[in-house]
Amino acid sequence: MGEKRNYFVTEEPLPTEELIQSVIRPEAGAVTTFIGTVRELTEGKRTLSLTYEAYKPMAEKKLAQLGAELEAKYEGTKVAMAHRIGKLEISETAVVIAVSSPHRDASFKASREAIERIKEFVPIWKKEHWEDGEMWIGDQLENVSYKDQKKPGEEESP
Amino acid sequence: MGEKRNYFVTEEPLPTEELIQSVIRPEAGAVTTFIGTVRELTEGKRTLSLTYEAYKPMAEKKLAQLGAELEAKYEGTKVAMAHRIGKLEISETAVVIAVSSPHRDASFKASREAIERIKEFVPIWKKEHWEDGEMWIGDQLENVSYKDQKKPGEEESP
Amino acid sequence: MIKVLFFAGMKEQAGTAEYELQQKEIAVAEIRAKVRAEFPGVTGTDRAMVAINEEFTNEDDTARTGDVVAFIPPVSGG
Amino acid sequence: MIKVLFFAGMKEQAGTAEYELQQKEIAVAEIRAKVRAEFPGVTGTDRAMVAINEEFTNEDDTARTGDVVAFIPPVSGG
Repeated sequence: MGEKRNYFVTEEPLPTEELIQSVIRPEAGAVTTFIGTVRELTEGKRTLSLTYEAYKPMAEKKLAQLGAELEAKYEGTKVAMAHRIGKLEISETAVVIAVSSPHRDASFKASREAIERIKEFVPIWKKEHWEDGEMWIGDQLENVSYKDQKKPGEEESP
Repeated sequence: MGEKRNYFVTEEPLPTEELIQSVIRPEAGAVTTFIGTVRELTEGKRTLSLTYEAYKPMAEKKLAQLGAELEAKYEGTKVAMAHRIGKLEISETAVVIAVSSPHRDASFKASREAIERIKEFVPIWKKEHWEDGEMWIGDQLENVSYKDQKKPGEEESP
Repeated sequence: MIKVLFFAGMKEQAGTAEYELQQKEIAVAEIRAKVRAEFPGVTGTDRAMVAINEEFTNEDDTARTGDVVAFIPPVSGG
Repeated sequence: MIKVLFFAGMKEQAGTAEYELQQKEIAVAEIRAKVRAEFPGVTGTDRAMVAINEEFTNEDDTARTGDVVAFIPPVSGG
Protein backbone atom coordinates (compact mmCIF):
# COMPACT_ATOMS: atom_id res chain seq x y z
CA MET A 1 0.00 0.00 0.00
CA GLY A 2 1.22 3.45 -0.86
CA GLU A 3 2.02 6.22 1.57
CA LYS A 4 -0.82 8.40 2.79
CA ARG A 5 0.21 11.28 0.52
CA ASN A 6 -0.46 9.02 -2.47
CA TYR A 7 -4.21 9.42 -1.94
CA PHE A 8 -5.77 12.80 -1.39
CA VAL A 9 -8.59 15.22 -2.13
CA THR A 10 -7.70 18.88 -2.40
CA GLU A 11 -8.98 22.30 -3.42
CA GLU A 12 -5.61 23.09 -5.01
CA PRO A 13 -4.60 22.35 -8.61
CA LEU A 14 -3.42 18.75 -8.76
CA PRO A 15 0.37 18.18 -8.80
CA THR A 16 0.46 15.74 -11.73
CA GLU A 17 4.23 15.53 -11.97
CA GLU A 18 4.54 14.90 -8.22
CA LEU A 19 2.02 12.08 -8.37
CA ILE A 20 3.89 10.49 -11.26
CA GLN A 21 7.19 10.81 -9.38
CA SER A 22 5.64 9.22 -6.29
CA VAL A 23 5.12 5.92 -8.13
CA ILE A 24 8.39 5.78 -10.10
CA ARG A 25 10.74 3.14 -8.67
CA PRO A 26 13.83 1.24 -9.86
CA GLU A 27 11.78 -1.93 -10.32
CA ALA A 28 9.17 -0.17 -12.47
CA GLY A 29 9.59 0.30 -16.20
CA ALA A 30 6.16 1.72 -16.97
CA VAL A 31 3.95 4.44 -15.57
CA THR A 32 0.48 5.04 -16.91
CA THR A 33 -1.44 8.11 -15.96
CA PHE A 34 -5.11 8.88 -16.29
CA ILE A 35 -6.02 12.55 -16.08
CA GLY A 36 -9.65 13.62 -16.08
CA THR A 37 -10.20 17.17 -17.33
CA VAL A 38 -13.33 19.33 -17.45
CA ARG A 39 -14.89 18.83 -20.87
CA GLU A 40 -16.79 21.68 -22.41
CA LEU A 41 -19.38 19.65 -24.33
CA THR A 42 -21.33 16.69 -23.03
CA GLU A 43 -23.96 15.33 -25.38
CA GLY A 44 -24.06 18.66 -27.20
CA LYS A 45 -24.63 20.70 -24.05
CA ARG A 46 -22.09 23.38 -23.20
CA THR A 47 -20.66 23.28 -19.69
CA LEU A 48 -19.45 26.60 -18.25
CA SER A 49 -17.75 25.16 -15.18
CA LEU A 50 -18.03 22.35 -12.66
CA THR A 51 -18.15 22.29 -8.91
CA TYR A 52 -16.90 19.18 -7.18
CA GLU A 53 -17.79 18.36 -3.60
CA ALA A 54 -16.44 15.46 -1.53
CA TYR A 55 -16.99 13.76 1.76
CA LYS A 56 -13.30 14.36 2.10
CA PRO A 57 -12.10 11.98 4.84
CA MET A 58 -14.18 9.13 3.43
CA ALA A 59 -13.14 9.88 -0.15
CA GLU A 60 -9.46 9.81 0.80
CA LYS A 61 -9.97 6.59 2.72
CA LYS A 62 -11.79 4.99 -0.22
CA LEU A 63 -9.09 6.10 -2.66
CA ALA A 64 -6.47 4.53 -0.41
CA GLN A 65 -8.50 1.31 -0.09
CA LEU A 66 -8.99 1.16 -3.84
CA GLY A 67 -5.28 1.76 -4.41
CA ALA A 68 -4.32 -1.02 -2.02
CA GLU A 69 -6.78 -3.37 -3.69
CA LEU A 70 -5.41 -2.61 -7.16
CA GLU A 71 -1.83 -3.03 -5.95
CA ALA A 72 -2.76 -6.47 -4.64
CA LYS A 73 -4.67 -7.43 -7.78
CA TYR A 74 -2.13 -6.21 -10.37
CA GLU A 75 1.26 -7.58 -9.41
CA GLY A 76 4.07 -5.15 -8.89
CA THR A 77 1.94 -2.03 -9.27
CA LYS A 78 2.22 1.11 -7.17
CA VAL A 79 -0.71 3.53 -7.26
CA ALA A 80 -1.29 7.22 -6.49
CA MET A 81 -4.62 9.01 -6.91
CA ALA A 82 -5.82 12.52 -6.21
CA HIS A 83 -9.08 14.34 -6.86
CA ARG A 84 -9.62 18.06 -6.91
CA ILE A 85 -12.74 19.68 -5.43
CA GLY A 86 -14.24 23.16 -5.60
CA LYS A 87 -14.94 25.14 -8.75
CA LEU A 88 -13.12 23.99 -11.89
CA GLU A 89 -12.98 25.72 -15.25
CA ILE A 90 -12.99 24.04 -18.66
CA SER A 91 -9.79 22.00 -19.27
CA GLU A 92 -8.77 22.03 -15.61
CA THR A 93 -7.74 18.71 -14.11
CA ALA A 94 -10.24 17.02 -11.80
CA VAL A 95 -8.55 13.71 -11.16
CA VAL A 96 -5.10 12.18 -11.57
CA ILE A 97 -4.34 8.48 -11.34
CA ALA A 98 -0.75 7.28 -11.68
CA VAL A 99 0.24 3.62 -11.68
CA SER A 100 3.72 2.16 -12.10
CA SER A 101 4.64 -1.46 -12.71
CA PRO A 102 7.56 -3.52 -13.99
CA HIS A 103 5.69 -4.23 -17.25
CA ARG A 104 3.13 -2.00 -18.94
CA ASP A 105 0.17 -4.36 -19.09
CA ALA A 106 -0.44 -4.21 -15.33
CA SER A 107 -0.27 -0.40 -15.25
CA PHE A 108 -2.70 0.04 -18.13
CA LYS A 109 -5.20 -2.37 -16.57
CA ALA A 110 -4.93 -0.95 -13.08
CA SER A 111 -5.32 2.68 -14.14
CA ARG A 112 -8.32 1.84 -16.26
CA GLU A 113 -9.96 -0.04 -13.43
CA ALA A 114 -9.10 2.76 -11.01
CA ILE A 115 -11.07 5.39 -12.89
CA GLU A 116 -14.04 3.07 -13.44
CA ARG A 117 -14.21 2.31 -9.74
CA ILE A 118 -13.74 5.89 -8.57
CA LYS A 119 -16.84 6.68 -10.58
CA GLU A 120 -18.73 3.89 -8.79
CA PHE A 121 -18.20 4.49 -5.13
CA VAL A 122 -15.79 7.24 -4.07
CA PRO A 123 -17.95 9.90 -2.34
CA ILE A 124 -17.34 12.82 -4.71
CA TRP A 125 -20.04 14.67 -6.60
CA LYS A 126 -20.03 17.12 -9.44
CA LYS A 127 -22.43 19.91 -10.23
CA GLU A 128 -22.52 21.05 -13.83
CA HIS A 129 -23.09 24.72 -14.52
CA TRP A 130 -24.72 25.54 -17.87
CA GLU A 131 -25.96 28.79 -19.33
CA ASP A 132 -29.51 27.83 -18.48
CA GLY A 133 -29.07 26.15 -15.13
CA GLU A 134 -27.09 23.73 -13.03
CA MET A 135 -27.46 20.22 -11.69
CA TRP A 136 -25.78 17.73 -9.41
CA ILE A 137 -24.80 14.83 -11.64
CA GLY A 138 -25.54 11.25 -10.65
CA ASP A 139 -28.58 12.12 -8.61
CA GLN A 140 -30.84 12.44 -11.63
CA LEU A 141 -30.21 8.94 -12.92
CA GLU A 142 -33.39 7.10 -12.06
CA ASN A 143 -31.86 3.79 -13.02
CA VAL A 144 -29.09 4.12 -10.46
CA SER A 145 -30.06 2.70 -7.11
CA TYR A 146 -27.76 1.36 -4.49
CA LYS A 147 -30.50 -0.29 -2.52
CA ASP A 148 -30.75 -4.05 -2.55
CA GLN A 149 -27.35 -4.24 -4.20
CA LYS A 150 -24.07 -5.27 -2.72
CA LYS A 151 -22.22 -2.44 -1.06
CA PRO A 152 -20.37 -0.30 -3.58
CA GLY A 153 -16.66 -0.87 -3.49
CA GLU A 154 -16.98 -4.57 -2.86
CA GLU A 155 -14.94 -6.38 -5.46
CA GLU A 156 -16.65 -8.61 -7.97
CA SER A 157 -15.56 -12.22 -7.84
CA PRO A 158 -12.62 -12.65 -10.23
CA MET B 1 -2.33 15.75 -37.07
CA GLY B 2 -0.56 17.38 -34.13
CA GLU B 3 1.92 20.24 -34.38
CA LYS B 4 5.55 19.40 -35.01
CA ARG B 5 6.53 20.03 -31.40
CA ASN B 6 4.20 17.21 -30.40
CA TYR B 7 6.67 14.65 -31.76
CA PHE B 8 10.34 14.87 -30.91
CA VAL B 9 13.52 13.08 -29.90
CA THR B 10 15.85 14.86 -27.51
CA GLU B 11 18.91 14.44 -25.32
CA GLU B 12 17.22 16.53 -22.60
CA PRO B 13 14.98 15.21 -19.81
CA LEU B 14 11.46 14.86 -21.20
CA PRO B 15 8.96 17.62 -20.31
CA THR B 16 6.11 15.34 -19.24
CA GLU B 17 3.86 18.12 -17.98
CA GLU B 18 4.34 20.10 -21.19
CA LEU B 19 3.44 17.11 -23.34
CA ILE B 20 0.30 16.54 -21.29
CA GLN B 21 -0.66 20.21 -21.60
CA SER B 22 -0.12 20.09 -25.35
CA VAL B 23 -2.99 17.61 -25.79
CA ILE B 24 -5.46 19.10 -23.28
CA ARG B 25 -8.38 20.81 -25.09
CA PRO B 26 -11.90 21.98 -24.17
CA GLU B 27 -13.42 19.06 -26.08
CA ALA B 28 -11.29 16.49 -24.24
CA GLY B 29 -12.30 15.01 -20.92
CA ALA B 30 -9.58 12.40 -20.62
CA VAL B 31 -5.83 12.30 -20.99
CA THR B 32 -3.88 9.08 -20.68
CA THR B 33 -0.14 9.11 -20.43
CA PHE B 34 2.33 6.32 -20.90
CA ILE B 35 5.76 6.93 -19.42
CA GLY B 36 8.55 4.43 -19.96
CA THR B 37 11.25 4.54 -17.29
CA VAL B 38 14.58 2.75 -17.01
CA ARG B 39 13.98 -0.42 -15.03
CA GLU B 40 16.79 -1.76 -12.90
CA LEU B 41 16.01 -5.48 -13.21
CA THR B 42 15.13 -7.35 -16.39
CA GLU B 43 14.77 -11.09 -16.02
CA GLY B 44 16.86 -10.99 -12.87
CA LYS B 45 19.74 -9.14 -14.50
CA ARG B 46 20.74 -5.79 -13.00
CA THR B 47 20.96 -2.87 -15.41
CA LEU B 48 23.35 -0.07 -14.45
CA SER B 49 22.25 2.39 -17.12
CA LEU B 50 20.97 2.54 -20.69
CA THR B 51 22.14 4.39 -23.75
CA TYR B 52 19.56 5.24 -26.39
CA GLU B 53 20.50 6.12 -29.93
CA ALA B 54 18.14 7.29 -32.66
CA TYR B 55 18.12 8.02 -36.34
CA LYS B 56 16.69 11.28 -35.17
CA PRO B 57 15.02 12.85 -38.23
CA MET B 58 13.45 9.54 -39.24
CA ALA B 59 12.40 8.74 -35.67
CA GLU B 60 10.65 12.11 -35.34
CA LYS B 61 8.98 11.63 -38.70
CA LYS B 62 7.82 8.13 -37.74
CA LEU B 63 6.48 9.36 -34.41
CA ALA B 64 4.52 12.07 -36.22
CA GLN B 65 3.19 9.56 -38.77
CA LEU B 66 2.19 7.18 -36.00
CA GLY B 67 0.49 9.98 -34.10
CA ALA B 68 -1.47 11.07 -37.16
CA GLU B 69 -2.52 7.47 -37.80
CA LEU B 70 -3.72 7.00 -34.24
CA GLU B 71 -5.61 10.29 -34.32
CA ALA B 72 -7.41 9.09 -37.44
CA LYS B 73 -8.11 5.63 -36.02
CA TYR B 74 -9.32 6.69 -32.55
CA GLU B 75 -11.91 9.40 -32.98
CA GLY B 76 -11.35 12.70 -31.25
CA THR B 77 -7.87 11.86 -29.99
CA LYS B 78 -4.91 14.21 -29.95
CA VAL B 79 -1.47 12.69 -29.52
CA ALA B 80 1.97 13.87 -28.37
CA MET B 81 5.05 11.64 -28.12
CA ALA B 82 8.66 12.22 -27.22
CA HIS B 83 11.65 9.94 -26.76
CA ARG B 84 14.84 10.72 -24.95
CA ILE B 85 18.24 9.57 -26.23
CA GLY B 86 21.72 9.47 -24.74
CA LYS B 87 22.70 7.95 -21.41
CA LEU B 88 19.85 7.36 -18.96
CA GLU B 89 20.11 6.30 -15.34
CA ILE B 90 17.74 3.95 -13.50
CA SER B 91 14.23 5.46 -13.10
CA GLU B 92 14.82 8.19 -15.69
CA THR B 93 12.12 8.66 -18.29
CA ALA B 94 12.86 7.34 -21.78
CA VAL B 95 9.54 7.89 -23.49
CA VAL B 96 6.36 9.88 -22.90
CA ILE B 97 3.11 9.36 -24.79
CA ALA B 98 0.13 11.61 -24.04
CA VAL B 99 -3.28 11.16 -25.65
CA SER B 100 -6.41 13.18 -25.02
CA SER B 101 -9.95 12.37 -26.12
CA PRO B 102 -13.52 13.31 -25.28
CA HIS B 103 -14.07 9.90 -23.63
CA ARG B 104 -11.47 7.77 -21.92
CA ASP B 105 -11.77 4.58 -23.93
CA ALA B 106 -10.17 6.09 -27.04
CA SER B 107 -7.26 7.54 -25.05
CA PHE B 108 -6.48 4.29 -23.29
CA LYS B 109 -6.54 2.32 -26.54
CA ALA B 110 -4.50 4.84 -28.50
CA SER B 111 -1.78 5.21 -25.88
CA ARG B 112 -1.49 1.45 -25.54
CA GLU B 113 -1.20 1.02 -29.29
CA ALA B 114 1.29 3.89 -29.48
CA ILE B 115 3.84 2.24 -27.21
CA GLU B 116 3.44 -1.15 -28.90
CA ARG B 117 4.08 0.37 -32.31
CA ILE B 118 6.98 2.57 -31.21
CA LYS B 119 8.66 -0.66 -30.15
CA GLU B 120 8.03 -2.14 -33.60
CA PHE B 121 9.35 0.39 -36.05
CA VAL B 122 10.55 3.75 -34.72
CA PRO B 123 14.32 3.82 -35.36
CA ILE B 124 15.56 4.06 -31.79
CA TRP B 125 17.87 1.56 -30.13
CA LYS B 126 18.94 0.90 -26.59
CA LYS B 127 22.17 -0.47 -25.24
CA GLU B 128 22.00 -2.01 -21.81
CA HIS B 129 24.97 -1.59 -19.51
CA TRP B 130 25.46 -4.32 -16.92
CA GLU B 131 28.24 -4.98 -14.43
CA ASP B 132 29.68 -7.66 -16.70
CA GLY B 133 29.12 -6.13 -20.11
CA GLU B 134 26.82 -4.29 -22.44
CA MET B 135 24.68 -5.08 -25.46
CA TRP B 136 22.53 -3.40 -28.07
CA ILE B 137 19.02 -4.75 -27.51
CA GLY B 138 16.92 -6.01 -30.39
CA ASP B 139 19.87 -7.05 -32.47
CA GLN B 140 20.39 -10.32 -30.62
CA LEU B 141 16.85 -11.60 -31.17
CA GLU B 142 17.32 -14.31 -33.74
CA ASN B 143 13.59 -14.65 -34.22
CA VAL B 144 13.18 -11.04 -35.24
CA SER B 145 13.65 -10.56 -38.94
CA TYR B 146 12.19 -7.84 -41.05
CA LYS B 147 12.96 -9.58 -44.32
CA ASP B 148 10.11 -11.00 -46.32
CA GLN B 149 7.63 -9.23 -44.07
CA LYS B 150 5.54 -6.23 -44.81
CA LYS B 151 7.29 -2.97 -44.12
CA PRO B 152 7.22 -2.09 -40.44
CA GLY B 153 4.84 0.71 -39.73
CA GLU B 154 2.27 -0.46 -42.22
CA GLU B 155 -1.04 -0.74 -40.45
CA GLU B 156 -2.73 -4.13 -40.15
CA SER B 157 -6.11 -4.32 -41.84
CA PRO B 158 -8.73 -3.40 -39.24
CA MET C 1 -26.23 11.62 19.87
CA ILE C 2 -25.46 10.63 16.27
CA LYS C 3 -24.31 13.11 13.64
CA VAL C 4 -25.88 12.87 10.18
CA LEU C 5 -24.16 14.42 7.14
CA PHE C 6 -25.65 15.51 3.82
CA PHE C 7 -23.82 16.21 0.58
CA ALA C 8 -24.40 17.63 -2.89
CA GLY C 9 -28.06 17.86 -3.91
CA MET C 10 -29.30 16.41 -0.62
CA LYS C 11 -27.41 19.08 1.30
CA GLU C 12 -28.96 21.81 -0.82
CA GLN C 13 -32.44 20.38 -0.38
CA ALA C 14 -31.99 19.91 3.37
CA GLY C 15 -30.62 23.44 3.69
CA THR C 16 -27.97 22.11 6.04
CA ALA C 17 -24.85 19.96 5.84
CA GLU C 18 -25.59 18.11 9.08
CA TYR C 19 -28.06 17.46 11.81
CA GLU C 20 -28.23 15.33 14.92
CA LEU C 21 -30.20 12.27 15.89
CA GLN C 22 -30.82 11.93 19.61
CA GLN C 23 -30.99 8.13 19.58
CA LYS C 24 -28.34 6.07 21.34
CA GLU C 25 -28.66 3.31 18.78
CA ILE C 26 -30.54 3.21 15.51
CA ALA C 27 -30.59 0.94 12.45
CA VAL C 28 -29.89 2.32 8.98
CA ALA C 29 -33.45 1.69 7.79
CA GLU C 30 -34.74 3.71 10.74
CA ILE C 31 -32.31 6.53 10.03
CA ARG C 32 -33.74 6.79 6.52
CA ALA C 33 -37.26 7.02 7.98
CA LYS C 34 -36.23 9.71 10.50
CA VAL C 35 -34.58 11.79 7.79
CA ARG C 36 -37.57 11.44 5.49
CA ALA C 37 -39.84 12.69 8.26
CA GLU C 38 -37.53 15.54 9.29
CA PHE C 39 -36.71 16.70 5.75
CA PRO C 40 -39.69 16.00 3.52
CA GLY C 41 -38.14 18.14 0.77
CA VAL C 42 -35.06 15.95 0.48
CA THR C 43 -35.31 13.44 -2.35
CA GLY C 44 -33.22 10.32 -2.64
CA THR C 45 -33.13 9.33 1.03
CA ASP C 46 -34.02 5.79 -0.03
CA ARG C 47 -31.70 5.74 -2.99
CA ALA C 48 -28.60 7.09 -1.23
CA MET C 49 -26.11 4.77 0.37
CA VAL C 50 -25.64 5.28 4.08
CA ALA C 51 -22.14 5.29 5.53
CA ILE C 52 -21.34 4.94 9.21
CA ASN C 53 -17.92 6.25 10.22
CA GLU C 54 -16.85 6.43 6.57
CA GLU C 55 -17.76 2.85 5.68
CA PHE C 56 -20.72 1.77 3.56
CA THR C 57 -23.38 -0.13 5.46
CA ASN C 58 -26.18 -2.63 4.98
CA GLU C 59 -29.76 -1.79 5.97
CA ASP C 60 -29.56 -3.76 9.21
CA ASP C 61 -26.34 -2.15 10.41
CA THR C 62 -26.70 0.08 13.45
CA ALA C 63 -25.32 3.50 14.34
CA ARG C 64 -24.51 4.27 17.96
CA THR C 65 -23.87 7.40 20.01
CA GLY C 66 -20.76 9.17 18.73
CA ASP C 67 -20.97 7.64 15.26
CA VAL C 68 -21.02 9.80 12.13
CA VAL C 69 -23.65 8.82 9.59
CA ALA C 70 -23.47 10.11 6.02
CA PHE C 71 -25.95 9.96 3.17
CA ILE C 72 -24.06 9.20 -0.04
CA PRO C 73 -26.18 9.94 -3.11
CA PRO C 74 -24.99 8.38 -6.39
CA VAL C 75 -21.45 9.62 -6.87
CA SER C 76 -20.19 11.50 -9.91
CA GLY C 77 -16.49 12.14 -9.34
CA GLY C 78 -13.73 11.23 -11.73
CA MET D 1 26.98 9.40 -54.68
CA ILE D 2 24.70 7.83 -52.10
CA LYS D 3 25.22 8.20 -48.37
CA VAL D 4 24.80 5.07 -46.20
CA LEU D 5 24.15 5.38 -42.44
CA PHE D 6 24.78 2.83 -39.70
CA PHE D 7 23.32 2.84 -36.17
CA ALA D 8 23.69 1.05 -32.88
CA GLY D 9 25.53 -2.29 -33.06
CA MET D 10 26.07 -2.04 -36.81
CA LYS D 11 27.75 1.34 -36.37
CA GLU D 12 30.08 -0.07 -33.72
CA GLN D 13 30.96 -3.07 -35.88
CA ALA D 14 31.51 -0.92 -38.96
CA GLY D 15 33.65 1.50 -36.95
CA THR D 16 31.88 4.37 -38.72
CA ALA D 17 28.46 6.01 -38.75
CA GLU D 18 28.41 6.50 -42.52
CA TYR D 19 30.09 5.75 -45.78
CA GLU D 20 29.46 6.52 -49.42
CA LEU D 21 28.43 4.43 -52.39
CA GLN D 22 29.65 5.77 -55.72
CA GLN D 23 26.74 4.35 -57.71
CA LYS D 24 24.24 6.64 -59.39
CA GLU D 25 21.46 4.16 -58.90
CA ILE D 26 21.38 0.95 -56.89
CA ALA D 27 18.68 -1.43 -55.65
CA VAL D 28 18.30 -2.23 -51.97
CA ALA D 29 19.35 -5.85 -52.43
CA GLU D 30 22.55 -4.67 -54.11
CA ILE D 31 23.23 -2.18 -51.33
CA ARG D 32 23.12 -5.04 -48.85
CA ALA D 33 25.66 -6.98 -50.96
CA LYS D 34 27.98 -3.97 -51.22
CA VAL D 35 27.89 -3.35 -47.50
CA ARG D 36 28.51 -7.03 -46.75
CA ALA D 37 31.57 -6.96 -48.99
CA GLU D 38 32.87 -3.66 -47.64
CA PHE D 39 32.25 -4.46 -43.95
CA PRO D 40 32.62 -8.21 -43.45
CA GLY D 41 32.59 -7.72 -39.67
CA VAL D 42 29.14 -6.16 -39.65
CA THR D 43 26.43 -8.66 -38.79
CA GLY D 44 22.78 -8.20 -39.55
CA THR D 45 23.11 -6.57 -42.96
CA ASP D 46 20.46 -8.99 -44.25
CA ARG D 47 18.24 -8.72 -41.23
CA ALA D 48 18.18 -4.91 -40.96
CA MET D 49 15.52 -2.89 -42.70
CA VAL D 50 16.82 -0.43 -45.23
CA ALA D 51 15.40 3.08 -45.32
CA ILE D 52 15.82 5.51 -48.18
CA ASN D 53 15.34 9.16 -47.29
CA GLU D 54 13.76 8.17 -43.96
CA GLU D 55 11.18 5.79 -45.38
CA PHE D 56 11.25 2.00 -45.16
CA THR D 57 11.80 0.25 -48.46
CA ASN D 58 11.21 -3.03 -50.25
CA GLU D 59 14.08 -5.05 -51.67
CA ASP D 60 13.43 -3.87 -55.21
CA ASP D 61 13.33 -0.17 -54.35
CA THR D 62 16.21 1.87 -55.73
CA ALA D 63 18.44 4.56 -54.22
CA ARG D 64 19.73 7.32 -56.47
CA THR D 65 22.48 9.94 -56.26
CA GLY D 66 21.79 12.31 -53.38
CA ASP D 67 19.65 9.84 -51.47
CA VAL D 68 20.38 8.90 -47.89
CA VAL D 69 20.22 5.19 -47.17
CA ALA D 70 20.03 3.91 -43.57
CA PHE D 71 20.40 0.41 -42.17
CA ILE D 72 17.76 -0.01 -39.44
CA PRO D 73 18.55 -3.01 -37.26
CA PRO D 74 15.66 -4.31 -35.11
CA VAL D 75 14.59 -1.36 -32.98
CA SER D 76 14.45 -1.33 -29.19
CA GLY D 77 13.15 2.08 -28.17
CA GLY D 78 10.21 2.70 -25.88
